[in-house]
Amino acid sequence: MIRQDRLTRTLLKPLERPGVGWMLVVGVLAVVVAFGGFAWSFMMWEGFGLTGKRWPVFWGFLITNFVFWIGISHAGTLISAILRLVNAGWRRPVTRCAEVITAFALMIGGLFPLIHLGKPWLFFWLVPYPNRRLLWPNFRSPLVWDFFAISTYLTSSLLFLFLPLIPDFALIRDQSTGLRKTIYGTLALGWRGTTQQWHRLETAMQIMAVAIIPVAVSVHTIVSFDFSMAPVPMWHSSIFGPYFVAGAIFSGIAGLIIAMAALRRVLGLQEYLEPIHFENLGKLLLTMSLLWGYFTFNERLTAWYGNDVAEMNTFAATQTGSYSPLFWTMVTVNFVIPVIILSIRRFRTITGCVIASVGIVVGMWLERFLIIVPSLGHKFLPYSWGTYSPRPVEIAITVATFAAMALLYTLFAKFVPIISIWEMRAGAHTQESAPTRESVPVDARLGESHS
Amino acid sequence: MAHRWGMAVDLDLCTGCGACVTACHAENNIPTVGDLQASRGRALHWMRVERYIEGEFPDVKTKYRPVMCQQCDAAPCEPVCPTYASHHNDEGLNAQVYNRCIGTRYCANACPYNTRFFEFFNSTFEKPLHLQLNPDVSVREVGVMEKCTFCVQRITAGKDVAAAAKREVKDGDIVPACAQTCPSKAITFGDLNDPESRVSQLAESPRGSKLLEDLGTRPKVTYLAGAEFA
Amino acid sequence: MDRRTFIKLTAVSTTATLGGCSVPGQQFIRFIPEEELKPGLAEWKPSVCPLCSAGCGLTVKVMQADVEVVKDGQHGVVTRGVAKKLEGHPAHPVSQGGLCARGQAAIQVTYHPDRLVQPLIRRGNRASGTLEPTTWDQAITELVAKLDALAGNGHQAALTILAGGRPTLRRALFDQFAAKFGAAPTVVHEVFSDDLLRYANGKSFGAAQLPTYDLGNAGFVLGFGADFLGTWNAPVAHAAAYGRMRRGRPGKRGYFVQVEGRMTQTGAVADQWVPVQPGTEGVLALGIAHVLLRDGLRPATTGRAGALIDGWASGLPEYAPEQVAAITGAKAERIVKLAHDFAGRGPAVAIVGGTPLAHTNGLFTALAVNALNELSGVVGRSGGVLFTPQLALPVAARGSLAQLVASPPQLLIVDGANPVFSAPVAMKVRDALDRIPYIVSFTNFLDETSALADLVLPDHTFLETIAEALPESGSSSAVISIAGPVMTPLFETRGAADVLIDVAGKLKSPLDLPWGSYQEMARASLAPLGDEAWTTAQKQSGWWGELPAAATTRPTAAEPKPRPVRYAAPTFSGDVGDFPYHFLPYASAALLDGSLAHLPWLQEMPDPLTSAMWSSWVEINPKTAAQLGVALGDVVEVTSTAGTLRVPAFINPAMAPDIIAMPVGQGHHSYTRYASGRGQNPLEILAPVAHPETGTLAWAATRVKVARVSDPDGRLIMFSALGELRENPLEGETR
Amino acid sequence: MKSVYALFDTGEAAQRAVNSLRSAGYGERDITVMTAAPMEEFEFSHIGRHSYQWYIACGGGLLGLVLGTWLTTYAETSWPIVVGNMPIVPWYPNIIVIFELTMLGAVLSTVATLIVTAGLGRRTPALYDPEVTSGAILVGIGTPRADGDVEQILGAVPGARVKTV
Repeated sequence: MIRQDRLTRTLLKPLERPGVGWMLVVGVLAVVVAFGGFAWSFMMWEGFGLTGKRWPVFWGFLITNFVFWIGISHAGTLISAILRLVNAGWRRPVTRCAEVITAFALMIGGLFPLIHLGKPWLFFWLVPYPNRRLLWPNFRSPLVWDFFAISTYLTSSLLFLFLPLIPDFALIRDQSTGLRKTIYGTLALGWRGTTQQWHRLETAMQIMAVAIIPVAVSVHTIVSFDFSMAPVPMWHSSIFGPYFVAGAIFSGIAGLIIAMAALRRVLGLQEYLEPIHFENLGKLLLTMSLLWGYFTFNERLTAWYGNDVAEMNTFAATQTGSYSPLFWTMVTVNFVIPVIILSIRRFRTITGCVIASVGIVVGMWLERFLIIVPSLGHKFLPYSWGTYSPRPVEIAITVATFAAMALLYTLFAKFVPIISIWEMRAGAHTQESAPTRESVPVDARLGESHS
Repeated sequence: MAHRWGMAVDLDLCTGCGACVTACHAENNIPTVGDLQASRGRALHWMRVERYIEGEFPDVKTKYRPVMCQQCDAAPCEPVCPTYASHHNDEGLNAQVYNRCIGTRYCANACPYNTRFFEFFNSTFEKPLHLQLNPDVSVREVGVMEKCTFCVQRITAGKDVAAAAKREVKDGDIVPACAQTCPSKAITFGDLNDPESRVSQLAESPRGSKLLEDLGTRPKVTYLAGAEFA
Repeated sequence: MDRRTFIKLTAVSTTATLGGCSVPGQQFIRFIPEEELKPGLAEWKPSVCPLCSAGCGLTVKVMQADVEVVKDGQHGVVTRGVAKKLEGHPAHPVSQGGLCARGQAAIQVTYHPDRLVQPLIRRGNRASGTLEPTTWDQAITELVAKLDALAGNGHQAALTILAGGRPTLRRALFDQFAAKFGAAPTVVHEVFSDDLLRYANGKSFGAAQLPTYDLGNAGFVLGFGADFLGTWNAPVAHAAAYGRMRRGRPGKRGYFVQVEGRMTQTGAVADQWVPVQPGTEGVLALGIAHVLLRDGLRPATTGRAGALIDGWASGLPEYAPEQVAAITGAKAERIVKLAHDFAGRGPAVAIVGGTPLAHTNGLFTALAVNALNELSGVVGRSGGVLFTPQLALPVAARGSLAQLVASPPQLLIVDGANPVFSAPVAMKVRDALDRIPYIVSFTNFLDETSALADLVLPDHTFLETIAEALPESGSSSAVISIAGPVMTPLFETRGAADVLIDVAGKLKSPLDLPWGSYQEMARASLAPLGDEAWTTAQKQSGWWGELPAAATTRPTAAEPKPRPVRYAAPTFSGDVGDFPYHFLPYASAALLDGSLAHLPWLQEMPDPLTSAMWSSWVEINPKTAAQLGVALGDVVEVTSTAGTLRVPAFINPAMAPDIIAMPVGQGHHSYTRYASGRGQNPLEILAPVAHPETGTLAWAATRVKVARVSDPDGRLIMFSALGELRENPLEGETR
Repeated sequence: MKSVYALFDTGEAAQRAVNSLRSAGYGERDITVMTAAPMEEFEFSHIGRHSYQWYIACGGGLLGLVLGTWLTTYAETSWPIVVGNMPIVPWYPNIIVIFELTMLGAVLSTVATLIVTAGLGRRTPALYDPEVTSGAILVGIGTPRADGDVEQILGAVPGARVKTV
């Protein structure tokens, strides 16, 4: 007979037959996504001119979204990898919801280099294979680097998400019958939970964690290269790599906090996603906010002090010019508000963190926009300056991506336990760690931090 | 010896009349986009005459500067292209292969001179305007970048003529549309590898300078300064 | 159809049908080409640019193309040679291998999608009736009938021909027709007419025509408001000469000073730009003359030009630098400096044209500058003022638009003029035309005037018939630009000249015009130049060289007792109190007087100074704009005594604060899809002030007031989107 | 020959079972222990801990590095096109591609190793009990010796539920 402890019961509950509310949410989201898809097709049909792109601002909303979503993707895998390596005990309930964000954000973000093409139907020309005349893509082009970085990151992130799922799939397999059993059975790959398997899995996860951190860092660095490789005022700067990575993690954590808060509320996971988790993530967010402020200051100061003619024009456009409202909003929501909220313990509540996070998500989107557009609009020859404002298709597609994120997340949470059951158990064991006859060498354990 | 095409623009001769702009449209099948698209910044002027007005009334000074693709030797637009649509040909031109272009528009962003333009829609030529189209130049489809080619079709034709006549291309054989129409003859075109060509000599002129020289793009267009060097 | 065509047709159609069977829906007639064709190879044929009076010689690139045609009522495709590109003819003395933006776009006249392709006849009256397609036979019968009717009851004088400004043989032909028919004097209308300058030159130099400036050999050029490199007189010829003046002579770079209130495209390239009060340019010229005489920089002259200036003999006592400074607003020492440069850097030539002559005291200004040139000793000399010898043609009387409006004729034949658009609305041309019972228009497009016509006769374009012009200036030697057709006509159009000859023959009492066709007429006109003239002309887009004395116009003799002129301040419509600003309409660099607004290339060509495309705008000095609270693109209301316009504003530092400038060209109501309903026409608020001497329009004699109406409405479209004027906008600002 | 196993509710009991099996002469290889989660604090969880995963991962990385180096140089030299005055084989840009492929190599090889060495993706062997995933600890012998007293040994441990398959 199968005994179901409380943990399993609560964590498997969301997998039960969906309710009307769930259906409704999925339905609405699906419609929004579909509309975005329609907008894109329409754009392909009519011509790229439906966007607000113009001479000389040839990149706008779409590339902003690209950078933004790739940034968001740095929440999951990177965070959970770091937490696994440092063995932060509080990571256990967090890691999976984080890794899921990565997977989906990457899928969405990776779509934009395709969407923004003048001839999207030829996107595969970016893929490194020789064409009929044996001509390969140009490996000197940052866009090709993007291809390698993103595909590597996506592959490893998906695996990184999947491996720890195997034991949970096994659990579901053993607790269900019929079609469901076969499906989860297949996914479980015949997992039995022998000590060997546990060791292999743990080690594999360790290696993945080690490998994925540099990959994640490289991904957003390379995204930043898309800009810093070009001789464009305020783009051509060596700070962009770290600046983008920091920004990515920053927005990622914010996204994660929002997701967790939602899960907690909707799936009733109050007792697993505890305030302590938000507290800790909040601290992390505060650090990143300060780091972001530090980078931004560096970037602005060097431009301002260097006083290069072209750079100063862009600088002025954002500092005092037509883009200044956006700029100062960004500074407020990315730095001022988060630092106030998160540095005061009393405010570092779940609500506080969520408020800060929402602001940050908006602010980081703005940051990407402000990096791309004003620079392109203020290149070296003032006669050729220009401005940019989005047109309906771009807005529709942008909205659709957020809907897509929510949709994918909702669906995932419906079919997969969003908190890793076995890892929670492992955590539980270590808490009540009972005395054993054989003395256990310290190194023999995955040295849990008993805090 | 391989050619290395270059241009010299004498700012002391440019009267800002814009003949080069229209001539470029006529020669290169550049569509007119109409008022709506023009207002959205989609006007395609491979050649433009920049105008700058300094000072305040009554002491104002105006200058004109024709700007076209500078055919840089170290062109920022080339390496960023993932498909080699934008690359360097063996005569030093920044070639743009329209049917390799998938429209990332990265080259246009990388170009410091903003001399690259994008086909936002399939260009239309209301009948019978299509009868004017130059059969030696392809009409670009939607979604590709395009730019000044130094009238590469005229270069090819010029070389063919020379070859047919069993002789080398002489200086002045090949003239781009802008240079040919320029009423004050402000634009000179030629082979920079031929030390005797007028363009080579003008490139050496003390009045000469390159646009945004310090970016290290090594343009092949020389601008000859105006009055202050009188 | 004749037998050969028939055989061709059947042969081709059968093959085509056979081919068609295999590919359904591909059935069409492919006619056999009538011409020798070299596939893919370009052929260059001479022609003449029709767009302005300059008469530039062209060489046209002709290549083969598939043209959709209707032959003997049968639709099909024929491969034939069509014009692909226009270039300036390298040998032609006016174009000298160059061509302006407008000339480049001329080819679009032929391929314009809204070209009239067959005669139109009005059914019903003008108010309610419509223009409907008809056949040439009907059209000509109709026209003949109308003319016969006039002749029948002896009202020949009730016929008037209204023509545009280009001097051509075709004009001469129309004149002959008018003369033979006994019509009223032909009315020649141009909004930016140079008749005042012609008149002045007649008085000063005995040559009532536009001068040719030998800039190429000049050392010092002093421009008075003339946009001679942009839109005035013969810009291409001037630009070529300007090039030689600047860089054509190793070691010597000519110096160029421009005097004007608003910086023209030409003024922008001057070494010195000297703004003066509008209408005081002549005073400055005499101020310089004063210094030249006072300091003995030039020997005093006693020529006929000087004799026309009051106080010339006595060294122009009233024009001492201080007085001149007081009137013009230019600094006294600057005037002295200018005079010394003028003498020192010679040969020095002064150019006057455009705005300065559009003030009520225009004649004084023109005569003053002429006198200065005489004093400079460059009249008829290298580096100075030349007069292109003119081919003598039968002299024809000229009427004025004012007269036409005052007493409208019974029958009006319009040829290349569009006064409904290009005359001040206040002149009430439209009402006058409404009172004319019958109007015939020879045209390629349905412009505002043709839209009122009862019979519209679509003309060949310059590429489809003999292209010719009689350049009035731009060359030191005599020039007759002429070339044969470049391509076979695309549509069912007919050359106006030939139609007129045809009509003349069909009249009840036929007019004995001496030639059977336009071509014969052209040949005949060149006959006095020798037997070779015609063939030579055919090869090289015109004839040029030494005119036989017999075929040359005679200079007019000086008046025995000339009445010297003295400066009188210009008068304006609207007083300074209510209308604080000078209103300055000017010829648009792309669209000239609006006659080119229908060419898409020119509509989309960025304006040299504003970078505007497809738009009209008013230019306002930044200070004035600040006072009015007007920013770039804001809609402002410009009001004159004659009316009100709402136009977007462009802030232009290169003009006096008391000037409001606006380009003519837009604001067409009916002029093809590209021009109709676009922008505003400054002529709508222009007061109909005329020069007392010539009756021509003084278009700079209107004052206006300006008020801000609203934020930008998006109608000002600029290529340089942010309208950035400075090369380094942050220059001089603290970080 | 049937496999024999017993289910236990506590780690201590399982540990005791494992110990008695050992004393009965069963070695690491014969004893199979299954848990719902790693129970590192018990000695029995150390069974089969040793592996070469780290080395294999490094090997995979090395493979990726070689592949990346070859791919970039080959592709660039196979059709040499000049762009932006760069050399045909520009090292700085190539290093980026090489790096990504190196990491990809490491990751993929790791996963491959896991699947192989953890015996995943194969048909589930007989020796298993669905209760494991819901918390029970399984201690068993895949192939008991002929003189099989495994039932008794396991049964001796209090709280043992002995089963044979």
